[in-house]
Amino acid sequence: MFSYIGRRASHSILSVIGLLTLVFFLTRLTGDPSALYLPLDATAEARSAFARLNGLDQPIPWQFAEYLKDLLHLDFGQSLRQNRSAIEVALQAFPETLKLALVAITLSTALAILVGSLAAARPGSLFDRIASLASLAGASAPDFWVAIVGILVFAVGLEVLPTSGTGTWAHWIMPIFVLMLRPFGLLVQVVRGTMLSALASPYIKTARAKGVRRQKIIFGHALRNSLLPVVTVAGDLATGLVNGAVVVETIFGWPGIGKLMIDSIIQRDFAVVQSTILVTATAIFILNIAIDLLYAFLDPRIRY
Amino acid sequence: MTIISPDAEPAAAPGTSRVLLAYLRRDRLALAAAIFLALLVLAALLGPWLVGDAASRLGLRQRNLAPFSPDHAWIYFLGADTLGRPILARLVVGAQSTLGIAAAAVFSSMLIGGTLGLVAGYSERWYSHLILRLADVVMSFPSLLLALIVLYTLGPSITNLVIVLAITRMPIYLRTARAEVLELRERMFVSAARSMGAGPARIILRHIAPLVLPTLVTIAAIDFATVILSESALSFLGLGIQPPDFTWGAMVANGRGYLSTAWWIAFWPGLAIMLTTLSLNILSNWARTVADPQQRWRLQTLRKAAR
Amino acid sequence: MKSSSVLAIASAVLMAAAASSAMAQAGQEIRIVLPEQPANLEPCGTIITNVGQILSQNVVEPLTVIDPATGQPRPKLATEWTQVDPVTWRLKLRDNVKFQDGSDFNAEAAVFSINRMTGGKITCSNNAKFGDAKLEVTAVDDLTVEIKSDKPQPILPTLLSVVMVVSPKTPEDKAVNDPVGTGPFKLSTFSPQTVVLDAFDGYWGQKPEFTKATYVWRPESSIRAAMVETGEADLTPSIAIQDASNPETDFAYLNSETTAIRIDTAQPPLDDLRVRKALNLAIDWEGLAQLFGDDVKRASQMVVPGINGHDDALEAWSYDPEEAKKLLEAAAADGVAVDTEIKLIGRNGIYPNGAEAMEAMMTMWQAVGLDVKLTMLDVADWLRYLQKPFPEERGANLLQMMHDNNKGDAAFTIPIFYRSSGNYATLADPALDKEIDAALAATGEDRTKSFKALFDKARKEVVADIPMFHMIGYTRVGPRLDWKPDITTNSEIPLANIRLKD
Amino acid sequence: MKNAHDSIRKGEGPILKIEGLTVDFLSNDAPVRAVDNVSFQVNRGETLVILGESGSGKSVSTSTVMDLVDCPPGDIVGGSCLFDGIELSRLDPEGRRNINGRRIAMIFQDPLAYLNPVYTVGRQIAEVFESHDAAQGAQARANAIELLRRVGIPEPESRVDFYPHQFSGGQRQRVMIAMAIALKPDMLIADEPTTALDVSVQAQILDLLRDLQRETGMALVMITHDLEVAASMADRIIVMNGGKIVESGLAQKVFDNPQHPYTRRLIAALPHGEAAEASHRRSTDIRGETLLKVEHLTKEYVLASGAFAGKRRFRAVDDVSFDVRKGETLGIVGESGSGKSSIARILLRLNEPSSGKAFYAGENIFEMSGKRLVAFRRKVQMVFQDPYGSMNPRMNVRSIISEPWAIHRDLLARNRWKDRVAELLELVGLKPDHAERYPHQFSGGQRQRIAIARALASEPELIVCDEAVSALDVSIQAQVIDLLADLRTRLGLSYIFITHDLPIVRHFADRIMVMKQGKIVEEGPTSALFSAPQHDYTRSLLRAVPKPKWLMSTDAPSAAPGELRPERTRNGSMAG
Repeated sequence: MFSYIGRRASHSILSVIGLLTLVFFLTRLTGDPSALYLPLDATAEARSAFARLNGLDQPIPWQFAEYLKDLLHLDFGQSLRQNRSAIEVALQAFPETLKLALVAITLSTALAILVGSLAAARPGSLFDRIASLASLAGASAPDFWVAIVGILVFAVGLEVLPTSGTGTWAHWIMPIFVLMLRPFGLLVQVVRGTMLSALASPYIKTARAKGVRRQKIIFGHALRNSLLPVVTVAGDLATGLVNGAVVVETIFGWPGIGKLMIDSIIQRDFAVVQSTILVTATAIFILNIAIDLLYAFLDPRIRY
Repeated sequence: MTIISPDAEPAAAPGTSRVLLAYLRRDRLALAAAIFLALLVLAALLGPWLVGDAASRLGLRQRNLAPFSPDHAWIYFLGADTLGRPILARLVVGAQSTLGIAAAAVFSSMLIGGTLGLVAGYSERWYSHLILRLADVVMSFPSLLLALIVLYTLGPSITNLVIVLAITRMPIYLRTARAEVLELRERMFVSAARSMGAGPARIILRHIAPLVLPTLVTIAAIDFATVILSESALSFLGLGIQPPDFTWGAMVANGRGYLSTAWWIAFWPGLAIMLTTLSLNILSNWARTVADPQQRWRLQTLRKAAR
Repeated sequence: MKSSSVLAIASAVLMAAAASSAMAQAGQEIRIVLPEQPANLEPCGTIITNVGQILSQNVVEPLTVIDPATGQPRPKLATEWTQVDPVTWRLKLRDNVKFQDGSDFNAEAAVFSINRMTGGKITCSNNAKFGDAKLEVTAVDDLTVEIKSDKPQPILPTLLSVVMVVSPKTPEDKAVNDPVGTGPFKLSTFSPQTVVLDAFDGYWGQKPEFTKATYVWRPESSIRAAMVETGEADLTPSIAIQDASNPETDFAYLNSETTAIRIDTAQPPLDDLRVRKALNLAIDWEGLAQLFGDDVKRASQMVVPGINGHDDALEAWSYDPEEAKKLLEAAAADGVAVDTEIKLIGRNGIYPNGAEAMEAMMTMWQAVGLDVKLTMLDVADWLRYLQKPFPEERGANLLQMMHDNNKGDAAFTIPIFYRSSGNYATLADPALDKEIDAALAATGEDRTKSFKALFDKARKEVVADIPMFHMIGYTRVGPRLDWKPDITTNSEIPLANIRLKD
Repeated sequence: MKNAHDSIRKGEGPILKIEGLTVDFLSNDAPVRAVDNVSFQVNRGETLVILGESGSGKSVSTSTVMDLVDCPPGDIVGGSCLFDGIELSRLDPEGRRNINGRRIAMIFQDPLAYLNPVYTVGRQIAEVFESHDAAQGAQARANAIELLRRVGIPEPESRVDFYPHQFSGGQRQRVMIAMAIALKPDMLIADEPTTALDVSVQAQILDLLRDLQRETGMALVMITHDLEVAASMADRIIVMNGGKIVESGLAQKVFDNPQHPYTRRLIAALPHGEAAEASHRRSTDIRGETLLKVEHLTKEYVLASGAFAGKRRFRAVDDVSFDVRKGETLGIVGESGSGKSSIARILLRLNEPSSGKAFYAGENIFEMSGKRLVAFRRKVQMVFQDPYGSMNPRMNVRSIISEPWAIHRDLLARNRWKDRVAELLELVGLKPDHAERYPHQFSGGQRQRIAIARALASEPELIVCDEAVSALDVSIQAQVIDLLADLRTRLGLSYIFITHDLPIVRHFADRIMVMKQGKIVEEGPTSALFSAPQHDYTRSLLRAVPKPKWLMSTDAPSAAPGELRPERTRNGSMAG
């Protein structure tokens, strides 16, 4: 088990290094940031001074060597935009996204398991049809569209929720709801599908032959065995959320890492781009290892 | 089966397409989805010819024309957009680019991801590990950053958008294909082929790939929906398709500012996206049921014996 | 049971609502929602809209301010100024002014602030207004400062409006996020969600009505408008025209922005005057104006009225597609390749409805027979085309642009666009260069007249651009505030000017 | 307890009476009649064996009793099931649930699949008590431990917390049995309980079932396709074919004097001990030259067993040497884990050996590579246990059979393929027009014929048959072996015939090699090995073959070797 974690971690570190290198060179392809940081009417001297000040006048491989050297001292560079340490900026934004993503994925997984199992228990029933269709419909709409309509209806029209921002629990409702739509829709399908095949499996016959109560057959036997694929998909979706709650963060003014990343990308704030990617990639790799461990916990047959 | 003497007739297979059609008819929702998608493909193919240049005809004096106005031509039935262009015509023309982009992206990511997955699953050489690490990297590479890099270095165009979407979706196919191969390569018929002297290329192409394909196609159907949605999210962030080209996603993104004053601009393309992705999901659910021998009976006309 | 519980909930909701409105009144707090998060709060970057709207005249104050009506400088921290000789100005400073950290404002502090800006040790956006001028600043006495420059600076007092005075304790070689100035508010918090300002008790001028100001940001205009509508915020600048639907709260103001298309005069067939004129004539200006609202002003030149040098008499191009076609035919007859593909380069999010405008113009140009193709670019990519050196192999191109001159003088406009050395200029006409140099050196009436002449020439003879509109901004102001936006709103929102209705 | 009271009424007439039961499975086409007007009864305390081959409807009829048939797609067309005077079809779900597990219990063929993989066996046994409110919590657990001890699981106190995958196949079936007898049911239905098990383990399980039946006096309904198992267990026997009962009666009578032609054919196909000696299909001329010579073959696996324990080594094949002569059939016999299949895979270079040599026509197989290896793979072919699994389901029969020619291009010109496929299909007893069909359209026996045709396509000299007939019904087994023997005579082939089933090789092999835990324990000519086995293990294997019940003395159940039998709790008292 420990050797497995060690192996996975070393793979992950390799991947993170590869990712950072790739991002470093690719972002430099997107042009000179000085034009964005100086007013349009800045002089040529001002531009070259800016480049010199921020080390942008060096050849890119040299800049990369500098970057690596600083990395060894745990120096992730300064944000051009924000006048402070890039990693600090990223680490400040990340928990906000993590909170949102965790709540959204936990809630949608829990709800999807409930709805999906009930749907699978009586396939073809009215509940099954409505649950499948509604969850899929939710997952099929562009999220920013849902978000804006949600604000117009619930905040402006009905005035029951705040439009956006952070603070009270009421501020969480709409962002979480929008974030949940797609994971919930997909997970209901996954739960329903795996539950259907689990309910058709031999050990369910054994349970029925033993006279186990129906509820326990569904939630005790079938569901417990269906969790593995659900965890896989939920893990993938969580990865997506950690990396991509951009739309929700943008619309609701949630100061998360997705928004930070897109702003830094558009503003060519390279050090912050690198740091956000370092943070999210590390989180994603940790998440993946955690999911593997969860597998072993859920299925006693899996041993690493 | 009773004892089968060597000359007993093996069961004859019924016409596959006829059976599928019968299954489709049994699931009314799937049937509706299939009809909708068929119409959509038809519209995408013939639409531009039907509506002519109406999709780009300016009408600055009928900006944000409300839908169902009786005193305008039929093409304004769904209203007009911010430049007074008929939304109906733009939906039809947009169908082509929307579906085209999604299809191209899904197809190329399936092809590339699937191939890499086959190689990574079958071989245990160094390049298999490289492919896996590459997949890790791509998976944690933010698609937005990729979009911007491509947009900047290669310029805004439909092809480049396809590249971005294809790369970001690729790891799914890679991982699925690899997982399937890991299982398939232990199967007896692969051993049998190897024992007959078949080389790796033949085993991968002739024996493994045809069995991996159905799984990949099922994923592709759902992914198609995902790609349409990601494309619209990119448009929302200004990193998607750039005017004068447009997709439904871009139409929703451009119309979002008018949701409180002219809801129809973002509503119709949003509805089109939703119905399309919904139909794809419903159809792929149906396909899963068809493929599962334990569930297939649900789609069959169960004829009871006379009693 | 049931009705009583409903009642309980209802009363709880009502009480909560009452409490929140009571809070807002008692605390005298103002909440402003901006379109963008300020990346930093460096006072040297107040010309950046979202920094200036928070800091300018609230936390930090400049030496002079520009009168929005006349475009002339007025005293702020500098009370009077005299030009000793063409390269020397002498300023008198306001007495009894204290910084928020307790230190005194004096000549030393002013010298420090100017040197910090021009020193080159930090990236200072405001410094760009000075161009390549070299300044030597000395403190004559405690409240007098002398500024010497390497070449004549006839509008130095105007320029001084971008000099934000900061406490001498501010690091000279490091950009900061905790500015300390002399303004009526001091910075309390700066987080990724919000900026909070608290009233500064030691302020030298009139006390503002608010004790606290909170800034948040949302990129979506409709959400910002909704926030003011629901009372979550009191004020939001720059909402989209379609959101400015309530005349009670939504105010239009002519901002200092002028939109235009630059014609690359170096590239055939755009080097032909007739083609350039045809480009101007082919646009249905009235129709296009629909995109920007009823109050938008058709532009004939690159600066807004009120800027020194603006020629009110200059007429804008009219819509005459027939004439445009004729001009193109004539050019074609002379062998000009009018069927060359012309790239129309737009920028994402340059101004509201910017992309729609480009699409519309492309369609209109295509209608008169020009092969115009639209390409929308990301900011950094677009900048490559805007600024020199231009990309090689750029081909015939038209560039969407927006110019913001809120500094009162055409000197901030003419040289960059029309002089061969200008950063955005595609022209290279030595005769024109000479005229421009003369105008820049002139003062008073003469200066105004020369600028007007240059704008006339640009519009009628050179035709290096397609001026579109002087833009209108819309601001939604909550019902409890008594305030109206003006031309300076895009760069600053002085809280001291905002009053509460009673 | 109620159960104790019920079980006293032994031998008082039928506990279960099935009358005119008819079950259909619905599909797009006409419904498939799985059970057709079946009537039988089970008397208290007796053992009834339902004998039939796959698809005969024997499992469906008992599943209907347990309410395990899903409707739809199942459809109970008619009939009644009277259990202890209760009409089962009229009970509500809760009523059925009360009977299942408490009064009727069931065990299944594949305990690994039929045990829930994510729960400990203790929990699954305790669940029976909890579901019927017989015991809860610690008491249920204590009962589970007691039951495990009773069915012969060693160290039940600790094993109670193990998961199903941590037990061996035989132990898993013991766990299933423990679960079934937890509440002392009146009737136990055992659906092919020993089919997947080795002979020696099979004998133990059958003994256990017999003992338990004696203790509790329950009725035992045993479903099997194996005539020997049927004979060793049955008081009465029912033979089913095509959903119908074709014969029924007292066991000895049915076996000694079968009435129905189907039954007769079944019994005739049984490779009876001495009869095999007379009707054998061994080769008649064995030319002297050696085709394959294996020397000191060893295959070692390293088991990584966690972070703290050291690495364990496991020898799947341990210093094995043998040779095969031209035209000869070598039988390799052993139970699961004996290393017999590893040898096959190593010889075909599907796995690499740890050490040792194997010379094929004088050349070391393990040093071959490239062209030499391809040429070798043409000469030696393999027929696998599961013919369906060994064929690509997406390829039709023609592509399957012509694959060797696609690989070995010089073997046959492409324009001759079609004719040759037809020839080969005829050679193995199929029709040439079957070439366009797909594997799933054939029966098991037919598929194995296709696999043999494919093996023959590359004109091999040696065919390795790895459990080639084990998955087939008894009557089919004989047909396939006859085919193999015919081909040997006609084409001069040699075989290595790997199996766990001694009687089958007796019929067919010239020489037999018995393996145990990777080692050869005995080797010799077939008749000598059967008549005078030298090694204890061989003797115990021969003894483990079930004997008819009426030939056994009741008080001395055969003690089978292999797995150690823990001490049995003498009084056999069950908790509860």
